[in-house]
Amino acid sequence: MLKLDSLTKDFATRAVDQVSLEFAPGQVHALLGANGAGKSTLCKMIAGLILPTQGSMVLAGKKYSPDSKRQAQRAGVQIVQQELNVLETLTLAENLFLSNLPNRWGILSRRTMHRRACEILVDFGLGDLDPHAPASSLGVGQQQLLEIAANTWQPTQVLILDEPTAALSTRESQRLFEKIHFWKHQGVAILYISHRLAEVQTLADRISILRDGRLQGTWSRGELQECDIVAKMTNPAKSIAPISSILPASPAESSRQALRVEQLRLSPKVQNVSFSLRAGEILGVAGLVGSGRTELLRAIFGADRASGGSLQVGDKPACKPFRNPNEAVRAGLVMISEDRKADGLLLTESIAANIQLPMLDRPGLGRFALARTGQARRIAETYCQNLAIRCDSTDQSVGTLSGGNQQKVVLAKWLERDGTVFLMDEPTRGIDVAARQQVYEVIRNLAKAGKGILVVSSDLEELIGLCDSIGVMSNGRWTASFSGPNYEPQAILEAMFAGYSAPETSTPP
Amino acid sequence: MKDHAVSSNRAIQQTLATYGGLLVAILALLGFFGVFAKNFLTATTLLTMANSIPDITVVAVGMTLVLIAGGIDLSVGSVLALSACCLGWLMVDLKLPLWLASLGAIALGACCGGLNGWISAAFRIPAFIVTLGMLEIARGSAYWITDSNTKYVGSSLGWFSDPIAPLGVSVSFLIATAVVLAGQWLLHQTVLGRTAVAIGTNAESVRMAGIRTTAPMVTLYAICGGLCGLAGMMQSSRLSTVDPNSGVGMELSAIAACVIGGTSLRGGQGSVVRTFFGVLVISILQTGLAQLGATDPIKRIVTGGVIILSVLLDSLRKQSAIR
Amino acid sequence: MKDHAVSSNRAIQQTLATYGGLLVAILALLGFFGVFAKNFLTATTLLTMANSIPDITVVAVGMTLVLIAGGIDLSVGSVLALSACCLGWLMVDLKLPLWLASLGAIALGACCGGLNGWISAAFRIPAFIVTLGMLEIARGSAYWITDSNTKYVGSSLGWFSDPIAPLGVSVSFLIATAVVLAGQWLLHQTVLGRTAVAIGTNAESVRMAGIRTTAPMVTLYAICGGLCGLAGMMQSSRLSTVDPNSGVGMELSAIAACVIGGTSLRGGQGSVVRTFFGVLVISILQTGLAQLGATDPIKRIVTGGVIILSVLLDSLRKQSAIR
Amino acid sequence: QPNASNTSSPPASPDKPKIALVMKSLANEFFSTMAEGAKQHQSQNSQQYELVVNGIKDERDLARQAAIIDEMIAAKVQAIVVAPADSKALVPVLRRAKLAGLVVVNIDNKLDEEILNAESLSVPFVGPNNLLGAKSVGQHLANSLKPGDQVAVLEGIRTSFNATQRRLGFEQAMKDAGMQIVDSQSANWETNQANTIAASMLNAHPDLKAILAANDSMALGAMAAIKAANKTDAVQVVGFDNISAAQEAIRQGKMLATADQHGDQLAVYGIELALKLLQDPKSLPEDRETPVDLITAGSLPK
Ligand SMILES: Nc1ncnc2c1ncn2[C@@H]1O[C@H](COP(=O)(O)OP(=O)(O)OP(=O)(O)O)[C@@H](O)[C@H]1O
Ligand SMILES: Nc1ncnc2c1ncn2[C@@H]1O[C@H](COP(=O)(O)OP(=O)(O)OP(=O)(O)O)[C@@H](O)[C@H]1O
Ligand SMILES: [Mg+2]
Ligand SMILES: [Mg+2]
Repeated sequence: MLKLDSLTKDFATRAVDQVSLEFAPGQVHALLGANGAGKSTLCKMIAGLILPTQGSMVLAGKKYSPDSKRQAQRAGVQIVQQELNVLETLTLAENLFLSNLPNRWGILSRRTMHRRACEILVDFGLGDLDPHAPASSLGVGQQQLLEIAANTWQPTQVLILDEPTAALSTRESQRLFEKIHFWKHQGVAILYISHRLAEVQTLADRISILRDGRLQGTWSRGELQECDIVAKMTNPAKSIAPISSILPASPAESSRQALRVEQLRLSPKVQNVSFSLRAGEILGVAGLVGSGRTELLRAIFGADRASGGSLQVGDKPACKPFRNPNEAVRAGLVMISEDRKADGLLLTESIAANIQLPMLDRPGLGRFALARTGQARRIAETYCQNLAIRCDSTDQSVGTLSGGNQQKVVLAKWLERDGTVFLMDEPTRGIDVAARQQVYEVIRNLAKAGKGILVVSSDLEELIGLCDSIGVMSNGRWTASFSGPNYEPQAILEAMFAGYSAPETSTPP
Repeated sequence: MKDHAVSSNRAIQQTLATYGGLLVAILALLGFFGVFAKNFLTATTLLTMANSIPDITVVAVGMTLVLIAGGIDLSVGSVLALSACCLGWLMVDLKLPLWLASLGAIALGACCGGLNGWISAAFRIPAFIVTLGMLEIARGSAYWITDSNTKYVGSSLGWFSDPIAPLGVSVSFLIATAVVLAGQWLLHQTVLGRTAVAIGTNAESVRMAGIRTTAPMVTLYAICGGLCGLAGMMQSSRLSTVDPNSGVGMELSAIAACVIGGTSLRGGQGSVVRTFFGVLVISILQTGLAQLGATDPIKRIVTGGVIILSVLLDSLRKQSAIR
Repeated sequence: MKDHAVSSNRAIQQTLATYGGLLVAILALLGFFGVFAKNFLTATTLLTMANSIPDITVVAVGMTLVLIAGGIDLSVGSVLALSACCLGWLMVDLKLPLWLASLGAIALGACCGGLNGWISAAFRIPAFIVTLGMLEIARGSAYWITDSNTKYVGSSLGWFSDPIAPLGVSVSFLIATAVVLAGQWLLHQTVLGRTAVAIGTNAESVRMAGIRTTAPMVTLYAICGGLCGLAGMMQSSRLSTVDPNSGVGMELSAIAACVIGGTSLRGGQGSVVRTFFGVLVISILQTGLAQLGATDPIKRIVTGGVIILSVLLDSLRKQSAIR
Repeated sequence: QPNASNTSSPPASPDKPKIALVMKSLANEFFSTMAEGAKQHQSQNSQQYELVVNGIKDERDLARQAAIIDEMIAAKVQAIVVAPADSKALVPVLRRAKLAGLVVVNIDNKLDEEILNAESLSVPFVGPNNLLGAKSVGQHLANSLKPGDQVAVLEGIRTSFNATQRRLGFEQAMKDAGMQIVDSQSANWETNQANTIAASMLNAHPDLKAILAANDSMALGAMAAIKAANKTDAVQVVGFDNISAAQEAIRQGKMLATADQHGDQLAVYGIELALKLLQDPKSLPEDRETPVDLITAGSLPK
């Protein structure tokens, strides 16, 4: 159906190198590769978002060279991008139909729009949301679903999904897979990108692997084992142990308390949450999209003003929740936020400047002190090596990095700043399998060094593999706690739904 | 039944939340001047005020649309003057009939606006600088076609701004009100309006969604320019003169009205009706201070203070509402 | 050896890429006026020009800093006038020694600026509206302390703007140059400068990095205000008068200089040195047109056109460089 | 007509009329002096009338000045004394004031005869003759120049009637004395703009012997340009308005002459005329030309 012929894209370096591929209707074609391998760049070329430097494409027998997304859409190619493009001042319905607002003579048909929006939202498991609500009220997971819905409600021939599940938890992913099956049966050619190998294995009919912009080959389902895939992705070939096997060395023995949260409230999404975190402990937080995990972290960090409760950091006396992140950072907290584009990075600034950012307000550093950019550059270089950030130089602006590499910059920034308690919201979002191991290693080392670590992740497998204990948030409440290393996934899943099935009855501990 | 009452109650609450801060500011100003300025709270004064705001209202509506789409138009005052001068030229020198001349003036304004929009959108140049250039160009052209003279156009335009007998308000005022309502409608109920909000929120995302941004921007700027032309007509009819110097500094008053009304200069947020309230705040303040006979230094200090305060109060109110 | 040559070659290329477009524009203007205006390309004219730009240069540097941090300062002209008037009052009426009076004037400017920054940052009010309010307040205060009178301060300040014998340029000009260099250094080498760029790029990211944003913003606005005070001194010494009407409309020229120099109004991007080139473009244009004896309409139309063109060319150049 | 307005005025002060003085920009020293004079006169005659003074931000803001007059009508004043920012544009709104029964007196800047006729309106004028004033300044300058010398003119805002009158006055004086006007540009009444333009004039015309500025603010700018060019002895400056800074400069010999229109008295004359018309509506209003005096170093008190 869609044929790529030696497609090439040059930026400062070559991002995609002579890739020739063919996509067949009714098939899910997975595209794998390490961070910065060129997957998103390839997709953007197909979707008309950027122009290839060389090469050509043929769609359904006709030459296809879109120079805008609009043309690509007309030709029947749709893309759900890795980075979110939700417009937060518009309503959900308007976001859904943005490129094609239902209208008569330019006047909106609000009723039609509302009706169809309701149908689509229900279809994507967002049925409990009001189509008139502004998109700013959504969390990242919900925004991701909305973005998928907005780009797929129209019939298409080719559908590109660039890491659609990175911010989704099990329930939502499952629903997405159902939709994918449905589209498949309609004869849509689906190009699917993910770093979650398990889901690729079950979903994909064919698998292509990119490394450093070059195509390594295409295989059918079942031809490759997970370890083969990883070996083909990385250079030099690495073998990767499955997450489940990299268990925590031992539950931290320290009884020193790193963080204690009492009855924390952030209406309406966090209700009387209490827990404590020991130094050297990795505490995971599981939950469904919209369960309030992000809000919990933001309330602890002072990014949103909590409406009640108290915090205790280390052995200092309990205090009111922080009023702003500055107080939190001074008290020794750091937070890796979920939405790197909105509040994690300075996209137009260099890697070095981003890593240096939290260091600009250290106590004792005067306002007119020298910024020591040279030193910042050296530090950045170290992190680029340690975390395998793929870049041309540390002066490259972060916005031009691949998604996974951007996430690594966020990590590097906080590792450099350091603190006693790490709050991590989806720390591995978009990071490839190999680098993920490195990130786990880093987290584990932090724990060894006596930091308290709170990890929110939608990937249950990741939490089970990584954490000393796991708490579950459901509908804004802390519904259960489990301690490792032997978890019962079923019990955790049940706890994740608990808050919804029995509303207003289960009072928090 | 009960449901209905609840929902209407909620509607009232929502209206209060949206317009409350501004209404309080307006009432406070009216009350203050009512107490301290003789003859302020009289029908005559209020009608005089109503008949003197149509031009700035209409311009501010255009400005709101442009600001919401993430642009800015500094050339409004100059384009107003240029359209007015063109009107005078068409009417007096070419002796065209009124309707044709008016159409010409409004079209000229729309062209200037459209040009602003086209240059800034198609070449991705900050609107600030493009419209700053247009400010100079349009003003220069206005001097040029009038030879730097004000021109008397007589009373042929008078009906436009004379009070209508039983109502006391002028045709201009009615038109301005209609423009406000149309602007609000355009913003909320049309594809163009929603696209404007989207572009103002994040132009890059909109482009990523496969939507062309140039055409809507050109249209919005053209509307703004056309409204400046209309405002030029209103002003000329009120003064029976066309004046190449009219509208100097109007861009700042118009933007101030928008921002007092809560329109964000970063785009994506704003309301035409609230802009109208912003215009009211400014003009009540001006009229009140004039009736008090305040000295110029005091007028300016008070105006500045009230502008800051009104926005400050609104922001404090919103912050306390969030908590 | 060869390596060295290559790297210096690259440095030249980079400099050309950064400043090339502007330099071409400046040379083109100089060439044009050199051909068409009598006595334009003479040392006297160029020195006259150099000695007349210190005030706008200094203000534009302050504006650049504020714009880069995502703010804007519309009150520069008024604060300039207020500081100048305060200077006159301190010197003439209170008979303070020059250094004390100057210090007082600059401090007053810095206070006005700091207030701008504090209100807009601490209460999250758009800087546009806060500084618009300050524009009115400072102007009103300037009228108030001078009773709307221009005051002749004589030559006690004269040394400040008189050409130094062998050089031909004034102390003011040297100070302005120093301010440009210091501004560039501040922006690139200090914590404050880096923080400013970061805030202008994405204030939310900066806040979430645990960095206070209010204090740096207050500092930046205070610097801008203080520079306005300095500019006020320069202007007063050049004109031997303090004038409450000075600096009207200066905010637009200063912003124009910044934007011509490539500073983004959305914050996060800009360069002080390029702003200086922007000032040069504007002042060469003004001087050249005045020497040609162009009429007012032509002056304005040409100025507008050149402002748009210079930015347009730069943008086209960049776009072609990307492709 | 005046009766009607009296009955509708607040009964609290039926015999104490309220007069509105509507000025151009109060930011301009000339007009603020004028307002000061009027206020002083009122405080000396406080039992006779009440006074409201209003000005506009910027001399070009006609719409605002018209609106102020409307607002004054609404505020029920009995008389308006106005210094119009434009000689044409204010006529219609003043007609409205007349129709509302107000006494209207025109000061400083004479309303356009043609348009007054077109609107069939008569408004008494009290004010100086700017043309003659400028001419006398020019003549004084010519005394210290040789015929054929090069001079340049800094004009005010071109749309303003006074600016035109002063320019014509300068031109006539120069022509009569045989001087050569080599350059004439508008500096919009502003010191700083005048400075830039004067500096350019000096560069473009190295033989320039004098600059005639249509107001003192611009004259100050021109003086600074001359000083910067080191031509203090070679180039003379004259101005108009007699603001205090100009007096200082004339005393120091940096400026040759200026013209005094007695701004402080101008408004008072207007108010007196308005009071007369209020008391005796039947009396025939008459235009009154106020004096313009030449100010030189000799005529200034030391
Ligand atoms: N606009 C750009 N300018 C310069 N380099 C770019 C730009 N966009 C992408 N690149 C580079 O191209 C390479 C491929 O990026 P791409 O986003 O395609 O990677 P990816 O395979 O999607 O990785 P990830 O899994 O992390 O999303 C990266 O090295 C990136 O730095
Ligand atoms: N600014 C806001 N105002 C009101 N409600 C909000 C706001 N931000 C988020 N919410 C609500 O908070 C809920 C939780 O958001 P979010 O989806 O981020 O939770 P989460 O548990 O972190 O899930 P995930 O991280 O998987 O997205 C959502 O239902 C959303 O509607
Ligand atoms: Mg990618
Ligand atoms: Mg979350």
